[in-house]
Amino acid sequence: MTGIVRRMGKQIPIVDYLVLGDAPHLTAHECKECKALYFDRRNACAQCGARTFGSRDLATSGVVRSFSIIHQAAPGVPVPYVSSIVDLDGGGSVKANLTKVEPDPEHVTLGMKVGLATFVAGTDDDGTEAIAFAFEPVA
Amino acid sequence: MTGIVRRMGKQIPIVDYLVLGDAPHLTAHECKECKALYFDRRNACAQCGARTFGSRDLATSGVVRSFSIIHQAAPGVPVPYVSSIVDLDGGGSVKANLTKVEPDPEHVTLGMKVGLATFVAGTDDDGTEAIAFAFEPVA
Amino acid sequence: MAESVWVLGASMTKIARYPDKDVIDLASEAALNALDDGGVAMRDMQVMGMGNMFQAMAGLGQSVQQQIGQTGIPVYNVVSACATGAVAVRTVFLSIMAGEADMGIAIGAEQMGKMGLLGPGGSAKSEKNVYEPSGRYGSVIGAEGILGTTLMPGVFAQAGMEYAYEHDGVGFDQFAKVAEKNHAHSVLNPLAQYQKAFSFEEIKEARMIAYPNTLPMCCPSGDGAAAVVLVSDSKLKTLSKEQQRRAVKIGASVLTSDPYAERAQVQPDVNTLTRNAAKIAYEKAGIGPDELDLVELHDCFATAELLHYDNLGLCEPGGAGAFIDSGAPWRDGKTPVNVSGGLLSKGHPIGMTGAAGVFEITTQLRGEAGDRQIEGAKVGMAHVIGLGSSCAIHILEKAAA
Amino acid sequence: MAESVWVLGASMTKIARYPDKDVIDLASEAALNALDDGGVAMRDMQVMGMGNMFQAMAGLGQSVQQQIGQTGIPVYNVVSACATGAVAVRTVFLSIMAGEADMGIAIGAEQMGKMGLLGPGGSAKSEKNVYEPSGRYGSVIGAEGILGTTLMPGVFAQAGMEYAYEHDGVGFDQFAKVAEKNHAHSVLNPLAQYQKAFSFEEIKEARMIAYPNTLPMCCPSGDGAAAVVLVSDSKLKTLSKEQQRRAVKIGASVLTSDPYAERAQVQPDVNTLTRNAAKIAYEKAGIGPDELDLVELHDCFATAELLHYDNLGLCEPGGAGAFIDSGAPWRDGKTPVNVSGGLLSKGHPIGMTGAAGVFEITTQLRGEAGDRQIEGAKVGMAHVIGLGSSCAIHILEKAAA
Ligand SMILES: [Zn+2]
Ligand SMILES: [Zn+2]
Repeated sequence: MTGIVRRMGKQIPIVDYLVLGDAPHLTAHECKECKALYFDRRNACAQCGARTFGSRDLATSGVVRSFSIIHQAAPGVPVPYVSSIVDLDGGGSVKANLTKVEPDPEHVTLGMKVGLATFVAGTDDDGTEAIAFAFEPVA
Repeated sequence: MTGIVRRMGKQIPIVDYLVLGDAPHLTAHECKECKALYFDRRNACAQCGARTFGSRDLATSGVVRSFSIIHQAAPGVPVPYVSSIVDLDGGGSVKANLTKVEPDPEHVTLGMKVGLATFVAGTDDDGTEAIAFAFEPVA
Repeated sequence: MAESVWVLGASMTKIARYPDKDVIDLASEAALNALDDGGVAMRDMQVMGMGNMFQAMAGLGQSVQQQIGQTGIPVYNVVSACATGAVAVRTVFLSIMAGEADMGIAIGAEQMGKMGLLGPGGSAKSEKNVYEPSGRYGSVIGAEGILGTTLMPGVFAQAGMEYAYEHDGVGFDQFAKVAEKNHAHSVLNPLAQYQKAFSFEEIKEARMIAYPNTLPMCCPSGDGAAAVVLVSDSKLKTLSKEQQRRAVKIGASVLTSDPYAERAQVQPDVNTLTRNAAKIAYEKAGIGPDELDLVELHDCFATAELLHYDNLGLCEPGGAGAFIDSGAPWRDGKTPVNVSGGLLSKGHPIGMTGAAGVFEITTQLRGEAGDRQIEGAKVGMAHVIGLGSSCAIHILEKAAA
Repeated sequence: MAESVWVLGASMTKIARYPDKDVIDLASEAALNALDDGGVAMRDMQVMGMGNMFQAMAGLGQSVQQQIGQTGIPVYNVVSACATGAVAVRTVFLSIMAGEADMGIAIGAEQMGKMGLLGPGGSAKSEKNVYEPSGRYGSVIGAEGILGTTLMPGVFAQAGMEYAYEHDGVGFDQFAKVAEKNHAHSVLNPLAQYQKAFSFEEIKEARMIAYPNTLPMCCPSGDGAAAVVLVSDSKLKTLSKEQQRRAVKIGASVLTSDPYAERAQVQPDVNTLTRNAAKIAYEKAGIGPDELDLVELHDCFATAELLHYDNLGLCEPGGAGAFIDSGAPWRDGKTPVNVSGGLLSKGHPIGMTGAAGVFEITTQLRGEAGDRQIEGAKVGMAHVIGLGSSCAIHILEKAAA
């Protein structure tokens, strides 16, 4: 279950559950028994104890289940920014920033529809870009 | 029970249970109830639970109860050196280096008689010397 | 196993910054005072539980014994984030229930030093020279602030907003009212780190930390220790009338961790394990939430307290907003909550907190809480949560007269 | 309280360096294998004890549950230096004895990474710009190497030399013979970190670390995990005949800390707390040292093992030198000691060790120890010490046929 490096030319996903390419999306380990979804490297299933997993591609759209607007952050992180929990259409929940929205409680609302977007989060000394993901409002 | 800084001109003891001056010696906190001796700042007595202490000056002579010749040490510590436990005449045990003796098991022996000596262990940016203690063989 | 366990002695230091004391000083002070309070000594103890987080590796229980009395008894050094102090209480409780001890001492202590709100985990992302995936998520750079937040202020803000998503009548105002109440309560508690009231408007207009929590809606960093001496039923009967009169019965002592929940993979679920612990605790104590005269619950952030009104059954299901709006958890309300000032104002030295809650309820049931006394309190609950997660609940009962 | 507790399942990973695994992987592997070995699953567990030292602050028990099964059960994250794994076993034992659980799992795990013999405490003295006394001794500079040593190799060397001071017939040769034996034993143990024998001369002539301990007389650094599943007597009776046949009874489970001793202020006393624990353990199990078919004891350094022959009553008082000279603790001797290879060669991942000793004795009493099996073993002892200090002793007994 060790992560496979999906390095696309000079880009690499920030975490191995982000799949880059023409249609960037998230992928999860899915328990063969109970269908529980996990983003991390697994030893067994926390729900049912089974020890074999498949993989499942998740939808790129969903709704904001919860959020916080962060005004005091770890050093080097620009504020304010919006951290959110997004329930993906068809299953799976993920934590990510909300972007392309004013970071105030008048513009960020519970239940708003959002879609996945990717962005460059950093560049290493070889010029490889770390690609991260966020969610942004959709109509 | 906070340590009192016994700074002698440009010298300071490495620990506050070393008393400098004309006759350098060690001093211990002595439990008022059971006479147990301690070198550290105390909250209560580990033997009897009493919470008041006096102080007691310890002898500068004693015998080597145990030792080890250290050949692999923390970075910056010259090796080999001899670490030892000395039982002081009249009461009290202390850990210290043995100096003025060849650091090998032919020359360091269990039960050998030793006496306290002081030496400069470092100098700070103000020129203050940290004075440490060790034991060395006596006739 | 049929025995009851009682709190015989209890103490806590004032919560404050103690730059000149180490964690062993704080723990020793609390322990000695709890022993004095119970009229016993270290030589009477047969087990020690020691809770501390930031120096957990050091195993401090033995160091404390070296300072206050070394009698050779077993020591359990435990850690479970913010529930640590309560887990220490549990190890002593278990030892008595198992018949290995008839008296023991549990200590929770923390010397947080200069750590701020974000804790020691709040380091910046450190970028590597050449990206290589590592760890359980194959991360190439630190994701804090890039893929949302995992730091406490944001996590508990999101936990609160999730409740707001699911239930009407819950929002910024309700969360702010929680902080207004706890700061007001703390004015009466000389052991609290802060004893300053804030108006509802001051709280809402204070510096935003992680919406919806402003600065006075977040617990401060502080140092302190609390200790409790526990005794078995049969041993208590051999002690003085005065010791028996002041002893407080442990009606329930419960520890849970979080069961599987789908979303807990990305956002800790602080609800289910509290609901499970409360259910077991009410069953063991044979009471319901209506019989609680006061509750100390884990208000690390104002948002957290609101959730636990519902999780502990203090309000109608989904009714936490209406509960705070009604004034019910104020000290003169239906179910006083955090009359100590709570973590928001009393303070939250991590390893101490779980033991401090037991101290507060004990003191109240004894009628010894001074200005903050809830008159006639007979039954109380102390609740804590440590992320990771653990939930501990103790229900305490005043001795029959 | 009258119940017995049994070991139902046990496992350990091979001790090695695992650069690609984290401590949760190691703990999960040991836990899953112990569950499989016992024919049970996480859903059958009602309590977890988790022992780990170097990531103690993280409270790993819940992290392990998140990897192998989250059922909401209480978790005790414990730390007590080198005795940590055994303290984890104790928390599960207590929970069963207290009637809170009838089955539980204890795990000891450590991922030591690149730490060497001196451990993370072995940092150089850091000199300040301007000397100011600080800490409990009012130190102005780090005293390691200036006022003797507080690092493990020297501490245990001095403990051994103190025994030599007090008793005739003990010296460098006797300490070297301990290491010769344990390295020879390890050749038969595929789970040992090293499986290489050294001659007496090779050991004496090896690189000196801290006289009298040369390199092969010091335990290596390594990673690994061990786990045991414990079950109550009454629950065991409901399980299969095969599970009952393989179950091993815990005749005694004892934990002590060090009582006051004058010299322990400057040199840890590893003897008194072991003597106290052994006395209680023999009483509880109703046996004497002559009835032990094998012993796993805490040989972190060759000098330490020799002391414990005497502390555990395996030899005549003062006779530890003669005991090793006679060959008694070899696997074909009177009382086989550390037939696993001991910490000296099997390895010593700190948090794992206390659980690994219980695994080894369990495996031997089941007759499943392969090449290293002590034929007909019916009673065994697992002993560990963590400086600070804690001593844990488990006496295990083969089920009656
Ligand atoms: Zn599953
Ligand atoms: Zn005393």
